[in-house]
Amino acid sequence: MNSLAVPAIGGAELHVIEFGDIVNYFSPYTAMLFAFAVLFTVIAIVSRPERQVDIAFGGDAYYTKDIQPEQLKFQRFMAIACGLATLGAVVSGDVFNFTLFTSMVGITNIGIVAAYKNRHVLNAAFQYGIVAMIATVPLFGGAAIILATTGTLSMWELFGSAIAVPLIAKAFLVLGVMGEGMAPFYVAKAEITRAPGAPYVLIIHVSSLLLFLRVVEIVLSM
Amino acid sequence: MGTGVTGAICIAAGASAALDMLPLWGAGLLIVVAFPFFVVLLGLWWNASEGEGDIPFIGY
Amino acid sequence: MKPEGQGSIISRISRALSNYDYLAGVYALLVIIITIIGIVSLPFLAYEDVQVYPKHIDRSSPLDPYDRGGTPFNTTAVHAQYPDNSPYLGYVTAYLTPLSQFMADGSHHLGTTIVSHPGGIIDEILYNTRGLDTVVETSILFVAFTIAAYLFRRKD
Amino acid sequence: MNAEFILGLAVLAIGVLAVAFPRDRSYLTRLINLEIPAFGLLLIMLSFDEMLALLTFIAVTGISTFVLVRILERRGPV
Amino acid sequence: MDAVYIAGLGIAFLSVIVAFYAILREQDDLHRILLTDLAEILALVLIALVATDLAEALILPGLVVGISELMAISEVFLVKESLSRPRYSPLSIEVMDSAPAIMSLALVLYGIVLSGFSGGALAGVGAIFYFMCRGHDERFAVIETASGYAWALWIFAFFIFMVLPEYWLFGVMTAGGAILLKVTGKMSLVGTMRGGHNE
Amino acid sequence: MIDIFAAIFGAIALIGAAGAAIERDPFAKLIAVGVIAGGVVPFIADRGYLDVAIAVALVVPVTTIFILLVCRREEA
Amino acid sequence: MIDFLLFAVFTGLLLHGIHRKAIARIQGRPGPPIWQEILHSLKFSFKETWIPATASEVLFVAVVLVALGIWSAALFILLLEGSILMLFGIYMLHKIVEHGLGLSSGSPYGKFGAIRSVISAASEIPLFATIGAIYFVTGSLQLSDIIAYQAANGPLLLLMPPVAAAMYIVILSKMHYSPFAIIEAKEIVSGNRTEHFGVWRAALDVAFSLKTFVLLYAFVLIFIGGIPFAAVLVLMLLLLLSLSFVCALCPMLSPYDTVTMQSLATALVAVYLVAVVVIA
Repeated sequence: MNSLAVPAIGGAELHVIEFGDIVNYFSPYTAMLFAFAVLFTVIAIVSRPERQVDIAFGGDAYYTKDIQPEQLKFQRFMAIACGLATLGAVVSGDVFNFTLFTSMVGITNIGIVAAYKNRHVLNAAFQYGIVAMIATVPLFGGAAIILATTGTLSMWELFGSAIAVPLIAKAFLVLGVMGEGMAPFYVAKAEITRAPGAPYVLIIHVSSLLLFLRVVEIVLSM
Repeated sequence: MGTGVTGAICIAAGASAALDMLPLWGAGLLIVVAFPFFVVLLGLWWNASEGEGDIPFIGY
Repeated sequence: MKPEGQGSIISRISRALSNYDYLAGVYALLVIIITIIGIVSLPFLAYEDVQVYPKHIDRSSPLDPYDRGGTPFNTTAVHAQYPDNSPYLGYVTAYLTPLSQFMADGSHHLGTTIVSHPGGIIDEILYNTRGLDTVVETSILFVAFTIAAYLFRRKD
Repeated sequence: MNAEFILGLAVLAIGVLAVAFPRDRSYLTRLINLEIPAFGLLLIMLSFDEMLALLTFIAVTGISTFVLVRILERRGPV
Repeated sequence: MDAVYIAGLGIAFLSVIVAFYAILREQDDLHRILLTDLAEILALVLIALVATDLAEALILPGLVVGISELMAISEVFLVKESLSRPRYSPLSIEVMDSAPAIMSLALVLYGIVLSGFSGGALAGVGAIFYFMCRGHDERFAVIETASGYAWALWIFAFFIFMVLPEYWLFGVMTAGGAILLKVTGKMSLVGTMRGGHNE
Repeated sequence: MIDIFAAIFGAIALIGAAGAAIERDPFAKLIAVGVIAGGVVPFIADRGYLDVAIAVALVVPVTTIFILLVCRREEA
Repeated sequence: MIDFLLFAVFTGLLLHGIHRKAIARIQGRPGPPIWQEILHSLKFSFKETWIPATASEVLFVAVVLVALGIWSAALFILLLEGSILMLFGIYMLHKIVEHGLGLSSGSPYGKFGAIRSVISAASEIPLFATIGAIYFVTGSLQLSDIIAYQAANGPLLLLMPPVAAAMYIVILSKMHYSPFAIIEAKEIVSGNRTEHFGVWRAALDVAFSLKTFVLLYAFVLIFIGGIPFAAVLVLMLLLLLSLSFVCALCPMLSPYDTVTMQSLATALVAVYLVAVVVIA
């Protein structure tokens, strides 16, 4: 049976889940990322959102922002979907499947922030969504170039030393994940962070960081 | 109660790793899970009486 | 806050980066730079001839553009990545529903698609060996639709 | 390299230029110009016999045009 | 094959540069949405160039991702700009009264014959067209429920492949039927969303 | 396809594309898009994909009608 | 193992104390005694403790536990000479802790801290340039392999100083009072830790002392290599003192300027890498 190339930088594989040609696997590294994603998804499910305190100007008065139950339900649903997509992405052993999960993370992220009515936040969400959409070009493009130049999408094959993946494909893949998860371009994310609903806002950051960590492993291994 | 249990787990994991009864990574994993609870529960065990939750600090 | 175009080069870059209206522009610039590198490296790229799921079209078959060989209700030869993982590989590709059988008998030019037709390898890939892709894909559609419907129906 | 492929690349290139730099920069012009690269992609898919993808692409183009039209009629011209 | 791929990739890269340069220069939000649609097409070109059966299977998810994001982002745009209803009364041109029924019927029937995702999308176009021209009562909840069940059925069919491969025929038929229903349902909901608010 | 026909239909598609790109009037643009479709459909049919040709023939007019909805706005 | 963990906690707290003392002396103040931070942590753990009324309770507590967990895990990775990729994964997950601390309480100051921590996420970028460079040169990311490589070829600090400098900036951005420490600047009270008091604060002090210990220890192991443990401790102390000098002498940068500085650092490392590749 085929398996992970031996000097894998994420460590030896621990467990394999087969879905036909798409083979998901756990290595110590991805298991760590997986555990982290599970942890924060559970937190998003069980915890109530915080109530942000705002100071009323000109006095000692303050008020708290509460989230409406309907919005809460929607955001929780999106947070769970985002958590599941992250789980799928970190253990995926197939490049295209990884990119699909990545774009699912992108779209759930838009969903979480789009629920706010604050115009400022919505504006940031929109710009963020535009970047997430154009990021599909480098994302899918990277996967497609990998497939065309190597003939395979399975990470087990690609991580082996026999196959050389072109640099441009790797760069595209990283760029795509950066766009979907916003990894270093945190400008829009900083605006998003202002919105209430800490557990849900937090899962946006969790997912993008984990995706970035995973893509770094993939790109270094290939 | 919880303090004792988690503390015991930490010490037992450390000791069994030292005696080769448990692989090092296994002991590490146990400690990673138990140690945070131990620290927090230890503090909660010996801290002063609990008060009601108050609103956050909103400025001087 | 200093007006635009003043201050040290670092604080000017910082100001440009801190405005999220420029976000798409900054990202587009990055993509352009990487793509130019891609064009430069174009001569070093080569198409790999050994592909998984290559395309072979049997022009003499009555199912012409869609036939990829194999016997209906039996296996076909498919170059999958891990054939061991799909013991029934090919069963999905090679079937004909009654409707598509009828159409194939009657005409040379009424082809196929996923289900009602003999399909060829695509449904094999979509439903069997790469089924997880399809699950993710429809989940994405589901999520997107939830977002659109929620925003649309929300009472302001 | 067959005729469909070359034609597809040509139409795609014309279309991309037309969408990126339309002659008058109105929403409607861009929206209609978007049809041109779509036909280019259609021809490229055709040259590789990617029929199922082609069929779905045509349908999805119809739907995405509708989604864009929906915005346009609320946003107004220009 | 090599020459074809390199030539195609070259043109695709050049197109990417042109399209992204336009995005770089563009300040208006709605123009940006239109340009992202162009970007989706270029992503599909890159996949299509692989030219295997697998590439064909990969284009379908790529398409779905594109239309999904477009749908979500357009709704965000409308909310952001507070554009909740059309600015002018619906158009009345002659074909809008005569064409819908027959064309929608043709599209939906053809979609059912094809079944599967392509069939769903095709039937969806027909349904959108019909709802758009004829107006609609609010059937949001009903269609949504139906397509929800179809989704569940579809996932169930998928697991037949995973767990009980010997019943593949049953699985294929269920999957094809359910996805047809689901996609048609979802897409026709887009059609009903054209009107004002759901009251 | 016979080469001469391929050349003719190819030219039709190209003329349509160029026309749609250059033309300013939305209605003229839509007609040019229709011309592209006229050039492309023979290629589809030639390869034996009659089912696809049917779908294209059905969807392209629908798309055009969608766009017409906004065109009228410009006129008014 | 648990003994080493406790040793690391107290050493880390001691290092924090030394850091404060050194800064104070450089700035001409007497400063607190060096065991001040240990006493601090103990004091906090005896204090009255509750969860703010507006907080998201589960998240509020869970983040503290996560902070402790990830840094103990990081320590064990160093101890077992595991993969530095995992170590740096943990470093990035620390970002989530920072966001969570600030956001979970509902306090406006915490929120500002969290927003700034989101902005300063660019501090991760030099790190990945570093990892890429190390992988490129040594061919492995296992700490044991890197140490073996250094035993054969001399310390990486001398082989590729720009990479070490990038890592130094990364550590600097996580120190208290550093020019990059925008998330707990004084104008936003204590930043994201404003509402974590009492036992929570004590636990966070423990976690952050582990963090300081791990980062300094990792720097010594990665760039200098396998030397006796006592020498490692001495080098860590020297490294800390150099960091204290920087922290004492540099003013705090404005939030977005830190991002630009860190991005520039990454670009320099990338240019250096390309140059190395071209020459090699």
